[in-house]
Amino acid sequence: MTTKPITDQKPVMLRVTNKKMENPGYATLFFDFNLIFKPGQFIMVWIPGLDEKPYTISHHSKNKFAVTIEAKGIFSRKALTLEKGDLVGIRGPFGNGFDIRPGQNAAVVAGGCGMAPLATLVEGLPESITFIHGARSKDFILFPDRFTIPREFCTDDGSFGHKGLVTDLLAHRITHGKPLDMVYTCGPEIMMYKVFELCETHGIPCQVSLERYMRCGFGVCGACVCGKQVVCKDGPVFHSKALREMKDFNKKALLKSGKEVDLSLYFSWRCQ
Amino acid sequence: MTTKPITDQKPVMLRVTNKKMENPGYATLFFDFNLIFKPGQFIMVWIPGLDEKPYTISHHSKNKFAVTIEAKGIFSRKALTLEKGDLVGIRGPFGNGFDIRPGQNAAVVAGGCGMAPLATLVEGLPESITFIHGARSKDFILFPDRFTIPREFCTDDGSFGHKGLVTDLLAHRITHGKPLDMVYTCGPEIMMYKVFELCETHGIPCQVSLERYMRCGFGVCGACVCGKQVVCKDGPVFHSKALREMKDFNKKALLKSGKEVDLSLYFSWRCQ
Amino acid sequence: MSIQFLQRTLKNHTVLASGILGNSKDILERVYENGCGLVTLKSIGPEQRDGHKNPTVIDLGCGMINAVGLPSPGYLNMENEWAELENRNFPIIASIYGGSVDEYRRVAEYVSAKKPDFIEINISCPNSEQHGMIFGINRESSRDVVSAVKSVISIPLIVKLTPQAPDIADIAKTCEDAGADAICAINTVGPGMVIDIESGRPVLAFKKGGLSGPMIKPIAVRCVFDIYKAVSIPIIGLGGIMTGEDAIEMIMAGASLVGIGTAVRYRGIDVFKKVADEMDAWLKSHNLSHTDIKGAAHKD
Amino acid sequence: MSIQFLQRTLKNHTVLASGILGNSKDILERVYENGCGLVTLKSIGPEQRDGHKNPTVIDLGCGMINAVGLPSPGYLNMENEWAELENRNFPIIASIYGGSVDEYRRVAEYVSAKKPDFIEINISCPNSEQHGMIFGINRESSRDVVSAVKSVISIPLIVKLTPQAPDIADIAKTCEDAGADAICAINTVGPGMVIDIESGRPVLAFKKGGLSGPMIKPIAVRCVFDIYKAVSIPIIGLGGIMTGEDAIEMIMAGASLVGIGTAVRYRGIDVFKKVADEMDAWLKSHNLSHTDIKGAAHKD
Ligand SMILES: Cc1cc2nc3c(=O)[nH]c(=O)nc-3n(C[C@H](O)[C@H](O)[C@H](O)COP(=O)(O)OP(=O)(O)OC[C@H]3O[C@@H](n4cnc5c(N)ncnc54)[C@H](O)[C@@H]3O)c2cc1C
Ligand SMILES: Cc1cc2nc3c(=O)[nH]c(=O)nc-3n(C[C@H](O)[C@H](O)[C@H](O)COP(=O)(O)OP(=O)(O)OC[C@H]3O[C@@H](n4cnc5c(N)ncnc54)[C@H](O)[C@@H]3O)c2cc1C
Ligand SMILES: Cc1cc2nc3c(=O)[nH]c(=O)nc-3n(C[C@H](O)[C@H](O)[C@H](O)COP(=O)(O)O)c2cc1C
Ligand SMILES: Cc1cc2nc3c(=O)[nH]c(=O)nc-3n(C[C@H](O)[C@H](O)[C@H](O)COP(=O)(O)O)c2cc1C
Ligand code: FES
Ligand code: FES
Repeated sequence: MTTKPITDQKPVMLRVTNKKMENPGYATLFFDFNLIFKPGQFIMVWIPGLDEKPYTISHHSKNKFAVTIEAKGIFSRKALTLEKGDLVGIRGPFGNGFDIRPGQNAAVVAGGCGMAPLATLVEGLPESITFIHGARSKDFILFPDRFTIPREFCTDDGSFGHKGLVTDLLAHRITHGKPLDMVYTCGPEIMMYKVFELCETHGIPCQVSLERYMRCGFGVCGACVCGKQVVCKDGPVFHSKALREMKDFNKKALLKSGKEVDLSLYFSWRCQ
Repeated sequence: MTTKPITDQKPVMLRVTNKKMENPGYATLFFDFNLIFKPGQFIMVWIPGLDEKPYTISHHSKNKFAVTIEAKGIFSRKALTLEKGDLVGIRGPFGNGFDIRPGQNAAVVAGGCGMAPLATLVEGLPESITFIHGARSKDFILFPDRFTIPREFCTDDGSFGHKGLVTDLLAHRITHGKPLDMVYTCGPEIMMYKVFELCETHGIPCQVSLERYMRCGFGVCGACVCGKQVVCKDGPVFHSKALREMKDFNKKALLKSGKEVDLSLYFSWRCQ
Repeated sequence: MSIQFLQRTLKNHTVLASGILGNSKDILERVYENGCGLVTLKSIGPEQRDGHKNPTVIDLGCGMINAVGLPSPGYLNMENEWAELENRNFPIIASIYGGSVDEYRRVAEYVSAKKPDFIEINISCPNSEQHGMIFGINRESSRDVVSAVKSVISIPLIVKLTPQAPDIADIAKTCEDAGADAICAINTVGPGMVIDIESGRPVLAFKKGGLSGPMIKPIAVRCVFDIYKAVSIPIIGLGGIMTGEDAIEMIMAGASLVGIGTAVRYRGIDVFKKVADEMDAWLKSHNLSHTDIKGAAHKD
Repeated sequence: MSIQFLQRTLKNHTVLASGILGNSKDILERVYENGCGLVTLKSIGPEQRDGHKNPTVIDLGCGMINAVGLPSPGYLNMENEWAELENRNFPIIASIYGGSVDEYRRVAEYVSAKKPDFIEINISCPNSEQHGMIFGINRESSRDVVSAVKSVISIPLIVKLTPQAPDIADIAKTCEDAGADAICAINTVGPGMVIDIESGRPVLAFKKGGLSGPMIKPIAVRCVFDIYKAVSIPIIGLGGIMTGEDAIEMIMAGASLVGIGTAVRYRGIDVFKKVADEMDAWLKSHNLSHTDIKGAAHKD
């Protein structure tokens, strides 16, 4: 069953080969499969009989990959109950992934579960980068012991590292040390927007990974459009240039019905 | 238009680039196209609005190929009126083609228009082969000046070469000179059967190119079956081994309706 | 391992689709020797008929389009073949068609007396002006044909349906109620048309033709799924089956046997053995039996 | 070079099919900038509707299967979009659907007042239990919807048909007689079903879905061919068009414009420009004009 290539066509069924509870709200599901992928790309994960949702790859090696899922709504909560041996369908990978530049002075800014797509990116970047990671509290710091590259932490409640926002740390770094030549970020959209603003102010190119409701994953159905961009296909990673023209960034999103709403409404709707 | 590859899928349209009347009843139509093919294979030739029939390739070079057609019924008579610039659709090539052995002591036995598939075969065989060609009369000797390999001729009326049958010449050759190691033949089925019988008697392996009514050309519709063989796909060239078991060889054929009839009836029906 | 189908024993679940190679005993025997469990003859009609001019069958890459036009020697012109088939060592389905209820009845009665193992009525062929399809898209005419045929034959009756019926499950149920012993689904899809733009002409001489092969598999699977919910007689599922996995999919939709036609083109005449072996291998590796998977896609 | 369609000037013959990307002004504008002559909005329904759960759209290699399930903000919840679209510099078709004749009328009246260039009624969508397709397979219901909508709108009316109609040409003629200004053919084919054999479940959450893309082109071409013989109003032909040659084939069958949907997946968002350029190049190399080839496959 695991010998078929995984493609962007119909899902290929894989069994969960391992599961790690990262904390009470996050779990990582491992699969034994040689997936060809680039950091920042995503796959569609199908739980037969339930639904299918996009997830980024959080671990990747020659014969293994993993997704790390935060329990939020019906689907992700169900995903956290999957056990070794359970079947899920995978199609992909989709999207463009990060545009990895060889620069020594990049910064990676992760917020909460936004660590997931950045993890495999960080593993390919040089030691000299700046690595900032924020979460609501200590327990929600994802992959605390995973990287050799040192991380600066911050939490909303101060339970670990700096008490405050990732943007505090990023702003500090910008004004101290060598000029940054690229900032990669993933996390809540409001956070990414703040990072983008900061980068714009200081003329630093930046790449953010957006999230919208998705159906096809390959640029046909239009569910995920954000301004003139098709997030699943042109993104999910966007450069500063596209972000500048993207009038819906941190402002609007389409509900499942196609109705355009404020981003806050979008996230509250997704509860259901 | 001529840049698309010709395949066994839907016809690719080519313009006749040249036409040569071989005699009042035979014409050769040339096409400028690099067709990948093996002697003995055939193509389906479609005259839009009329019909589509199988023809063998009678000339082949890197950028040119030709079919040689004998005026018989509605289709082939129409084909003889085609002119330079006219469009026909080609799909193929189909079938297996001759199994060319390096042997120095082969014989090639052509009857009438059965010369067509043998011509490109002969061009690939060594000078030392025996080459026998019969026709009803001198005018119907196809490609009289084409080959460097010498030919022994015979005609039904004695107007050229030996008066009599190709099998007379073959029988003579078998009993004079080095033992033949392969006989390739194409012509009327009764002639090929006689050649086969002669070969069997003398233990010489033989390859004959059969003809049956065809539709698909690729072994699906069953129009062309002959015993257990599917002529378009397993043939049209058959070895002695298959011929021995082929109880319909020189006996039965299926009409267009699928009705099985004696071979003589089959050929008279095809008049219509 | 052999299986049961309408009281007959078959060596496996594969069936040769009608109109594919099935023109003579010799070739049917070869198909059987190449692993096919049950072979179907090319549909037999009320009179001798040449079918359409060529092109009649064109490959489109993900399937074929054909308008062969129901060529047939005519049921009265096949004595040789029936004589040969009498001494067969393999089971056959005789497929028949007609232009009226009466023709169906006449052909069926005659053919049934020749003792094929099953008779299949093709009420679904889209490739001829006068014959076939019209019966299969309409509840009343389907019922009339099935009852008429059923009343004159002594062997099990299979009815072959068209996906062009607005509600194929309803037609299947109607046929079951009228006495059908099994359903065969589906015949070709469409019809479709392919135009050659250089000449500006439809490629098929008949202009329109039915689609078959991989591209119709989703439609075939859906039809079998719908029919399975509606009837309790067995279904021969066909349309686009190429591999053992395709066959498993069809069985999960509800098929008891799987028909194979166009795949002969893509995988050769031994496709039957290949598909049967692949099915066995899949079932074995999943530790499942045919009974376990039949209709499995209907669970929630 | 520009062309005329129902008294409007379009820059070329390509049309964005409904349900493809057409979710907001911004993206429609991008499609237009990528060479599309006329863009269609995703079908708008009577109320807010989420559509089905995922998977809703699956690629099958030679096309796609989808059961998005007619998601729609609902016609009353699109004020922002209408406001934005008011200042557009490109022509649009507003596609609508309903669950009853009255709903079609209500939605059409409201939408027509927003002044899209054309209104298209989708009487052919197979992906929802209550909506759509039933109207398009039946002569009476097609007529009722078309007359009702026609009586309340002031812009040209396009009717989008389903190939599942037993006689699509007859439905088209009925629509023409009821006042349709153009026909759009075809919507997706089937429905079909794809079962995942490992889990034994249909892959689409809605189980069944419509087929689109290259594998349906022969059916689309045949439908347009049949409709062209039956009506004198223009036809937007779509279904599987990938290249300029496909577009030429559709026009030879009788289409005035060609719709493109699934090909966005295979050739990118600039497929419109590619197809338009390829058509021009083909016509030029053959020394032919659009008028020369329209309906050319109907000559004998
Ligand atoms: C390209 C892409 C990659 C993704 N990668 C991952 C990943 O690696 N790991 C992961 O856990 N999720 C990822 N997601 C999100 C994931 O697809 C689901 O949306 C998420 O798991 C919630 O799904 P659900 O059905 O359980 O909850 P829903 O019913 O969709 O939402 C449940 C609750 O979560 C809130 N919520 C949902 N999404 C967010 C958000 N982004 N920010 C803040 N609140 C939110 C909602 O407001 C609601 O309170 C990705 C999404 C995209 C588009
Ligand atoms: C694999 C294959 C390769 C072929 N290659 C060639 C080729 O290179 N050149 C060529 O001219 N034809 C070739 N043919 C035959 C060709 O396909 C047509 O059958 C032939 O041109 C007659 O077609 P028609 O429609 O004009 O005549 P029909 O209407 O089919 O027949 C007209 C008349 O010719 C007679 N006739 C037809 N075929 C034969 C025959 N083989 N022997 C004796 N009498 C016959 C019929 O009895 C009838 O009198 C080939 C056939 C096959 C199956
Ligand atoms: C060339 C050809 C001829 C066919 N002739 C018949 C026929 O005579 N009777 C019939 O019931 N079905 C006929 N069919 C339909 C097939 O039996 C089968 O239902 C259809 O092709 C779908 O199966 P497939 O996709 O495996 O080919 C024909 C199909 C093809 C391709
Ligand atoms: C994902 C998807 C969504 C669709 N949604 C709609 C829709 O809302 N309304 C409609 O009329 N057609 C809809 N269609 C049908 C297309 O408009 C088009 O008729 C069909 O896909 C055939 O064209 P194609 O092969 O070029 O895609 C949809 C098709 C797809 C693939
Ligand atoms: S998810 Fe369909 S276009 Fe992005
Ligand atoms: S021509 Fe169809 S099987 Fe030979």
